[in-house]
Amino acid sequence: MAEAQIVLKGVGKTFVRGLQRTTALAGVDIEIARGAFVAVVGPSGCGKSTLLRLVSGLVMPSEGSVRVAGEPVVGPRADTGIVFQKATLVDWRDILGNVLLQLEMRGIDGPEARERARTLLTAVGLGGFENRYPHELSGGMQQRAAIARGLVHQPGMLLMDEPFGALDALTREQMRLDLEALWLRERMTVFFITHSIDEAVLLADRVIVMSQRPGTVDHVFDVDLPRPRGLAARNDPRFAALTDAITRIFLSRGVLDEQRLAL
Amino acid sequence: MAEAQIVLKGVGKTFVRGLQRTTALAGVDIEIARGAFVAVVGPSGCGKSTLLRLVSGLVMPSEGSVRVAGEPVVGPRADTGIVFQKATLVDWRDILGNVLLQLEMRGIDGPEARERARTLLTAVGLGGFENRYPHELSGGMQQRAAIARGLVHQPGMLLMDEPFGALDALTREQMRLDLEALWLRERMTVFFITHSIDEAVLLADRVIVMSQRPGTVDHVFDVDLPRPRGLAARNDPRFAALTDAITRIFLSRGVLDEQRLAL
Amino acid sequence: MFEKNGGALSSIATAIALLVVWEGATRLLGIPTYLLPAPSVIASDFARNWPRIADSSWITTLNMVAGFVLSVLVGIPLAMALAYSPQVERSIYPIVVFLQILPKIAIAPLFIVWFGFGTMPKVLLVFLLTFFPIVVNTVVGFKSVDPGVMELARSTGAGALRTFYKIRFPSALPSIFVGLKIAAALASTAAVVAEFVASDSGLGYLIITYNGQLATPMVFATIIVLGVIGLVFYFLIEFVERLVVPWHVSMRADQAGA
Amino acid sequence: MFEKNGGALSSIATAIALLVVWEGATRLLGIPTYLLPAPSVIASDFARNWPRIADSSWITTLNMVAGFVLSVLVGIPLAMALAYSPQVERSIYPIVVFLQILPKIAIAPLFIVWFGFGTMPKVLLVFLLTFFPIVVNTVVGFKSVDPGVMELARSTGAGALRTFYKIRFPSALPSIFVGLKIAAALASTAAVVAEFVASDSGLGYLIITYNGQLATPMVFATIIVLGVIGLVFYFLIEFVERLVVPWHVSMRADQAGA
Amino acid sequence: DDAVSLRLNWQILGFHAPFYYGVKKGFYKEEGIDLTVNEGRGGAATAQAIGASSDTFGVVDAGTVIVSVTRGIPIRTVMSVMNSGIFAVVARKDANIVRAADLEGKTIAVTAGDALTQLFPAVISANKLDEKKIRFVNVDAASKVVAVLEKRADATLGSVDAQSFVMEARGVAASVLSYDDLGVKLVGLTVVANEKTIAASPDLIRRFVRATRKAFVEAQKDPDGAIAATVASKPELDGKVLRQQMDVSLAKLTSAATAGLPLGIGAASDWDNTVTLLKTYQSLATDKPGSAFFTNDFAK
Ligand SMILES: Nc1ncnc2c1ncn2[C@@H]1O[C@H](COP(=O)(O)OP(=O)(O)OP(=O)(O)O)[C@@H](O)[C@H]1O
Ligand SMILES: Nc1ncnc2c1ncn2[C@@H]1O[C@H](COP(=O)(O)OP(=O)(O)OP(=O)(O)O)[C@@H](O)[C@H]1O
Ligand SMILES: [Mg+2]
Ligand SMILES: [Mg+2]
Repeated sequence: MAEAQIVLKGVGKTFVRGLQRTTALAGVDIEIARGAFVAVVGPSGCGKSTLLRLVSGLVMPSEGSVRVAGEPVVGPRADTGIVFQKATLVDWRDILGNVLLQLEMRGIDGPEARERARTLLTAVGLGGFENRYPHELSGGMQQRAAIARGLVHQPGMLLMDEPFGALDALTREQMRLDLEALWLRERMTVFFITHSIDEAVLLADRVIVMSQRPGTVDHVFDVDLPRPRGLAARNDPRFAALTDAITRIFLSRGVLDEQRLAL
Repeated sequence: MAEAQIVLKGVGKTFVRGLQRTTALAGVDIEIARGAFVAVVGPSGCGKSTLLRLVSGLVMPSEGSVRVAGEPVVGPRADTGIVFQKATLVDWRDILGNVLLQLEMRGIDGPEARERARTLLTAVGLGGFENRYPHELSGGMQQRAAIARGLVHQPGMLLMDEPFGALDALTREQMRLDLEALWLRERMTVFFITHSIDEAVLLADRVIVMSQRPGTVDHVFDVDLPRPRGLAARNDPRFAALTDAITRIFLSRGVLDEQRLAL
Repeated sequence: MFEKNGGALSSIATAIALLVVWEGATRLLGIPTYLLPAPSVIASDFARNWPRIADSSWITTLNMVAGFVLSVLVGIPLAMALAYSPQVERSIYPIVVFLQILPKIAIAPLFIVWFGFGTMPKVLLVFLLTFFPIVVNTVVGFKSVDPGVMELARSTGAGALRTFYKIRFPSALPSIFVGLKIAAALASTAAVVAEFVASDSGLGYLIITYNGQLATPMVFATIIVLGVIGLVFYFLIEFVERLVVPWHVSMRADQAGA
Repeated sequence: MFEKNGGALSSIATAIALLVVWEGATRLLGIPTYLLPAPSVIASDFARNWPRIADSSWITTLNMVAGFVLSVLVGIPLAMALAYSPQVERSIYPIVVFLQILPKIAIAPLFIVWFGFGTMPKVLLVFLLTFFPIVVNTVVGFKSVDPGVMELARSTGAGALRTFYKIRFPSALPSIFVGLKIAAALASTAAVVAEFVASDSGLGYLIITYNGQLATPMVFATIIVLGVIGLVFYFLIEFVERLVVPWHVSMRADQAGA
Repeated sequence: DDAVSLRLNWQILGFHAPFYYGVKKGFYKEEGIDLTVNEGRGGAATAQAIGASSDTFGVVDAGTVIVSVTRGIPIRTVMSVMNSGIFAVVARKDANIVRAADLEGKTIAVTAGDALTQLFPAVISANKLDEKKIRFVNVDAASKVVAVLEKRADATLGSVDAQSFVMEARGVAASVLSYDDLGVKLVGLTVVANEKTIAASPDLIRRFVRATRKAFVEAQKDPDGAIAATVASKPELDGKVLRQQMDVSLAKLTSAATAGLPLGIGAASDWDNTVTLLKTYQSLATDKPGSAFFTNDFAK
């Protein structure tokens, strides 16, 4: 059998500044098959974004090895699309320009590229805003522009870090549907970080639940809901069972305290 | 009867750059009583953040009037605490310094202030991270630092713009409980923007549902769930009814399309 | 850096006010012309001699612009090398600083000996006197790219060159323009200094000549013409800045004021 | 701006390499001493005259530091005024630019007439030659505060003063230091130029004297000493920068390189 | 004692040694004057400084005095010290310039616009030279000697007491032809005072002139002492060069018209001649006679 698309073996990551050391990840083993849709959930600060950076080749592990498509990761791969946790649009380009930047950085240009960028912007609900500058957009609009930017070059591997975090319920649901449809069509490998357990279960083939910092893989759930899941999947008892199971893991970590006057 | 704490009458806001005009809000009428907890939900880009800026006095309306505590708003008020949609921590101070900044800007200093800042940071789960710089924190950690900063001066009016957007389910739930407890104790006026309909209903006395841009007040729901709502409220049939009603408004605006291949 | 409308007017008003005070002071206090000539005296002397000044201005402007362009052409690539490679920075940077610190006016006579009398030593001097602000500001610009944007750039797998002109360069532009403006403001002085030492033409030469003749009003007139040329050049750079980086925070009107 | 370890070593290596080439070239090509003295000649002449140079260095350093401090004390408040008030900017800024553009060396003789030959005109000249980079960089620094941070500041209802020293000033520090470094690199030249015109002491005076005697090796020795003083001053400012703004992106090691 | 300052015309040259000698020997003290000697940056700057009363006395060449006065600077020569000009053509010995006619076909390094260059046409016309046969290259003041040393020029315009010594110190033999020898006669360095001082403190000036005269006379008797006094104040000076400069310049104190007169007395004819030259070649606009620019009242 061919090696999986993404393979992490005993991966650890420690940040060092002076005497201060922060271990973000320790002993992480993950295998993601080519074309799989994997979601990652875990408490804030447990190392999810760090994990994404490791897979993308933006940072190197302190321990263990990261392999993508059979090769050790030594740097970013051009066939990857990343949607970062922060939108990080560049302020000297309008929204269209920001999306095109992804293509231009790969040497892709021309009317076709422009067309695709425009279509994507319309798809994320930013039609008519192509010529606005980032500071003229709302938080959610910036995030949607960043999503368009992450998809415009039709990457074979998609890494998304809470891409729908700043979106309202309706937009979020539509984006979820659109992403599933896209994935069903293109079958790229997707590594999807989210805070919404629902979203993880609705989208992914497999949900990785991470533990507190230093982050490790706590549980892995395979989601065997039929595709396309669409809106109906929410009513499937397996959906409820899975979200419940994952929620329970979360709850088992810390007991929610209704009475404390912490703030 | 005394005037409400926050009164918006016929408020509109249009952004102008050159020939390009964006009307973010139009004809918004809102009254919020002193000590009330009001949540705002609405589609991305409908003008929620703009509304918050108007109430805070950071921007002036293009039309209509904004009054707070009986006075026309001409600028920011010192007794307001704001948690912005973006964390906007300053990069030249560590996390503790960032929280203290809120106090120092008001001329408050000394060991007591320090103590309070530390306590709050611990409360939001950042104990031990006081001396990290913003770029050393995860997205959710930055957001929590910003929440601590928004509360540290014990404001009489609290404006929060998706404060829990970058938090995982568990942390989010705990923060929600903590915020409710804080509010029940202090009874400050809270203006709370969120994308989570659940969260809005669980926290607020009243939920304002906004329409698409240009944003107006579409519906207002009074939430008569008993306090403290804690974890139990989710099981209350009134909770289900309200979230359903609000969700239906959202859905009525745009039909979710499961089949489109937009992306 | 200042508002489009009213800007020119307002500064002209200030300038006129200063002139009136100056004229009044020299008259009332009876300051002798050889110490500080009144604006009216300067103006009338200037009117008599302007063709000479006009010719010289042209020469000085050419030297100034040529040296400035050379500064840009050398300074920005040098800044690139410094910003990109810590090794280059470690070994070259102190030398660049040292070069900047050397009093060029003291070595200018050697320039003439080395390079002869033509345009070359003058342009070189303008270059040496103006390139440093460009380098320093540009280096900082290249190094201050938002780390998030840098991650985005790296994630595309783009090469150094593309990353440079699509990301680092536009991102550094506001900073580069600060350097360009400082250099532009230095350029006219630099050209004149070069002409002090190595020329028989240009405004610098005129200043020396008039100085030797104790023709103080003409010294002032020449200096003022030089100042005007410098101002035009400076605000031209600023104008280009407005065209090129309208998106930068410092350009947004609402940023002024507390 | 460069790494702690290896930095000094690496630049010393470069410097030594340059010296060897220089020595070799002058010997092989038989360049006469009065045109370009070999480093060895400069060194031996310097060894004979160093007490004199040491005394003069002290004087020049004082003028330089005094002028620089004056620049900082005037430049930063001026930049504040320019950044805060569009009116002030509109009316004053072009005049500041004009002042910068005026060739100070041309009006320096008038300074002597106005202020005498004492310390005053020298410090003033250093000030005039160095304050502009500080002003321009500081203005941009003050204007480039992250709009989000500015909103936060305004939301606290803090006064302009507090907003200034808690927000605008720290936020502008990286930019201010760029200005300070450019000014620091200009300061030694400025001090020497001032001494050319208005002094009978200091390194500038020595350079003129040795020049008149065509004592080229001593001219070089003096210039090199001046360069070293300037370098020390420059890297002192850079050292302070490291202490004061360690948090800035441009200071993070991982920012270098593509 | 009266605190008095003297601003020299340039940095210290041999000609200035007697002033330092006078201070060292207490000649000024004897006259009740507490003298500080300050170096200068060119005659024009010194004239302005005296005009602005920044210094009491100044050493300024006659040409600059005349120009300054016509520009309205209120100064006057109170001591016509050097009555022969020191302007000169300084050449490499191997260029063989011994007579005016030898200048034809040669290259001369000049600094455009200075008095030397402006007055050179007087040399041409006095000797009926063909201007077209002389090539000029423009150099700044500091590089003139280098240009000659480097053989980019055969000669340069300078003064009798300066460039030749520098050249000889670099091992290049030099020859000097003064403007005087070339038939262009100018009054040289003088001591000036502000008109106000002249009107208000004639006694001070008289005492200063007396002390200065004594200093020059004694310095000529004790040149080594004079040089020693000067070098003591500025250790980087080269005593040997200074001595050569002093010897040459002290030989220029008198002109034909002032021969035998006490030091410091000027001749109206010499000054008239200087004014005429300036009018002809430096477009000086004045109808004052030479006597308007100096006074012998104090030197008598
Ligand atoms: N550059 C850095 N320097 C030091 N510590 C860092 C750095 N980047 C991340 N960390 C630390 O690593 C840990 C994991 O961070 P990471 O951003 O991966 O968390 P996360 O799971 O994405 O959290 P969130 O859900 O809040 O975004 C945190 O404790 C953070 O403080
Ligand atoms: N400075 C500005 N200049 C121009 N347009 C602006 C500006 N700020 C906001 N807008 C526009 O106003 C509208 C409302 O923006 P706002 O940030 O209030 O939305 P929001 O409801 O907070 O959205 P989100 O949920 O995505 O944060 C948007 O269409 C946006 O493009
Ligand atoms: Mg994260
Ligand atoms: Mg918003």
